[in-house]
Amino acid sequence: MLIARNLTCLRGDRLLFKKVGFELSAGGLMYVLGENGSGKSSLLRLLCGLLAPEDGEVFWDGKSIKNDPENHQSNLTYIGHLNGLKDDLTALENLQFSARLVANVVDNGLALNALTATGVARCANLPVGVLSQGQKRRVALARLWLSTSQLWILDEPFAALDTASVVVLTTQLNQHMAKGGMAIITTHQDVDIQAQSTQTLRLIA
Amino acid sequence: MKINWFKYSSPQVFYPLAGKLIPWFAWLAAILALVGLYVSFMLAPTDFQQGEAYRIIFVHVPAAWMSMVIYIVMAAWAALGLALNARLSAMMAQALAPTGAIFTLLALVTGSLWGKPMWGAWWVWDARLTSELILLFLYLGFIALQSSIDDPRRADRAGALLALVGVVNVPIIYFSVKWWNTLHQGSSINMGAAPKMAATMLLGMLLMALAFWMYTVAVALMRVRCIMLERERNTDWVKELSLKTLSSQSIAGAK
Amino acid sequence: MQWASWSAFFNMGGYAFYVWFSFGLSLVCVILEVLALRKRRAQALRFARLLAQE
Amino acid sequence: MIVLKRDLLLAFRRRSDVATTLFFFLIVSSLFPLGIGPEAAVLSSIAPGVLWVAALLAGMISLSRLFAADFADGSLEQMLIAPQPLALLVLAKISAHWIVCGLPVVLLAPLIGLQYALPNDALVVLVFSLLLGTPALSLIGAIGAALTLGVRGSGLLVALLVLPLYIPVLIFGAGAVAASQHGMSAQAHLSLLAACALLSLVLAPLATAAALRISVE
Repeated sequence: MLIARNLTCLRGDRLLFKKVGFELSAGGLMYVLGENGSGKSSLLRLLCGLLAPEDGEVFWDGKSIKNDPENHQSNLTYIGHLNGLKDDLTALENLQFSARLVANVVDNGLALNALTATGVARCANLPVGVLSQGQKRRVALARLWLSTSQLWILDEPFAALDTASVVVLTTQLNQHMAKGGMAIITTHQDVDIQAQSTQTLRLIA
Repeated sequence: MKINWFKYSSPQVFYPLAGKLIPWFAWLAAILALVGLYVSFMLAPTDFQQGEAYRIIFVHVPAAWMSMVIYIVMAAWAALGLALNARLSAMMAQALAPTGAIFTLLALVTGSLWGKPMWGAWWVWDARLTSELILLFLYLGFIALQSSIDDPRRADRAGALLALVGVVNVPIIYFSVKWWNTLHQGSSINMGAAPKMAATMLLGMLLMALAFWMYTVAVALMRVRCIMLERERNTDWVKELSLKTLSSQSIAGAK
Repeated sequence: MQWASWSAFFNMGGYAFYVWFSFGLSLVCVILEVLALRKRRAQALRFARLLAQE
Repeated sequence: MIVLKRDLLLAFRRRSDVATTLFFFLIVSSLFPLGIGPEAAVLSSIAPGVLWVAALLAGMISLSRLFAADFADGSLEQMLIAPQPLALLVLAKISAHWIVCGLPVVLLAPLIGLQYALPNDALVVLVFSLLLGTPALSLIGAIGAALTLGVRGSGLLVALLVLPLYIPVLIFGAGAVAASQHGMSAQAHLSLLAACALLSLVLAPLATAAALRISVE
């Protein structure tokens, strides 16, 4: 259960949003919508604990993520604007590193399966630096196939993806939701994800 | 006794309060300085070893004291700001830094002005001067870091952390410099710690140090007011205030 | 009183330059800092006024 | 551990970056004899200071690489939200940085010491002092690197922040070599250097972790 109360976010001397609150329970999906610069990414970073709110608090399982970050972090998978990939490592190495960072030890087979699912298996042993934007994004998203965390926070996951990959990602999200996972997503596209409950948060610039 | 500290930590409330306090501290500083100067020049006896040149210590030693005190106070405000996420504390830390740097510079220059007639050289790598020089670098680093970060909240917090790291390091640096100094040259004349200092000399130094202290408070309050105006220029209270001062200034201009 | 005459006072036992330069510099620093802060405040207010009048 | 392995692998794939640091150290320490003159007596008397300052500068110019790349490609924020103590991850990164940028300098230093006509036992002390001191430099430098992350002019700024904090290490390190040169025991210096290294080992990762959280916001 993720609860946000009274969140206020300032960037510089600009107020992005104030008094944002919501509750997200198991199997719940939330879309965050708004124009560019309305603070969508900041809200997601705030929910990850990367950004400290000016006011308000975020609770995971009833405990503030400021006081008990570990429990929240071990249930969280965040894919932001940046892919978090090293250009000098291969796709496979990148994926294994990010999985081991959250202490899931992953063997080659599982990681390769994840890359196959997103359609970049052929690039598994290439350094990420030589891949195209779309391919890089798919390598980053492959983390979702290895993730065991309950909460997924995804910033524009569908951007830079072709139609086939959008379908693949939607299916994966459907499965995650069916297993009682939670997801918070920003998107500009119309996508159809099946969830037990769906809510929309609109930020006004 | 219960005081609502948080009431005064809002800039809007603190701004006029600081405005009322500034003249008091400024006058106190001026009076203390006048008395201090009288004691330093008229009452304190001539030093039998150093002649009249020793009178430089009446500005050098207080400046050196203040440079260290201000750094510690600055770090304390910074720590408070970091711990309580209080904007005002961070602003106070930021307001103190330039004054601290000025006192450090003053201590350095007056130290070398004292050194020339005593040691025959403008600069001697003595422990006190060297530490003072390093302290100046620490102040400059703090100011440079804060001014190169655009986001005020990040600037506050990064500056606070740097001040804390600095304050942990200051004793280590001071010790290492002293150690280095004793290894490389024997004991030198130690200014400000003559074996038998007349009571009036000590009194003069204390009075001057107090004057500097009051001056620091007044100037820091002035600066914190400037910082508030700059940071909160989009808020209603600053806008209102700026319009009010406009009318009073135009009246003054018409006279 | 320490001094036989005013000229002895200003002479500072031959160290006049060092002593008066030290004290003079301190005074200059104080005055400059206060003036700079007054200017900064006026500027901040002017800027805020421009924002308010927009 | 995993972070350490990854950073070493990355450094291995970018060997030229490592070479740059080493090259810088070589060039700086070769400039002094050219500027001062080749008299062995003069050179050996300035050697401890010069070698230590060169090592210090070499460590400092490589600091900008410590977090900047991870910050730019987003892997740093993944580390910040990983369910592991950030200070430990930071320590792993600093260790990798030291192995890549500090250790080669330590190994190269005795060769340059020979150019400066340092006697043998002073060379041994030089290596020892660098072995104790350069980790402290990396640890302290990491705080500065984290604070200036993504700030304009961060390269120069980091020098301004970090160099004053390096002074104790420089004094004890160069002092140790000088002491052994003059036939005295370097033990006092080396113990103080070890104390500095230990203190920074305890405090610097915590401070760096806090600084990263501030900077990545």
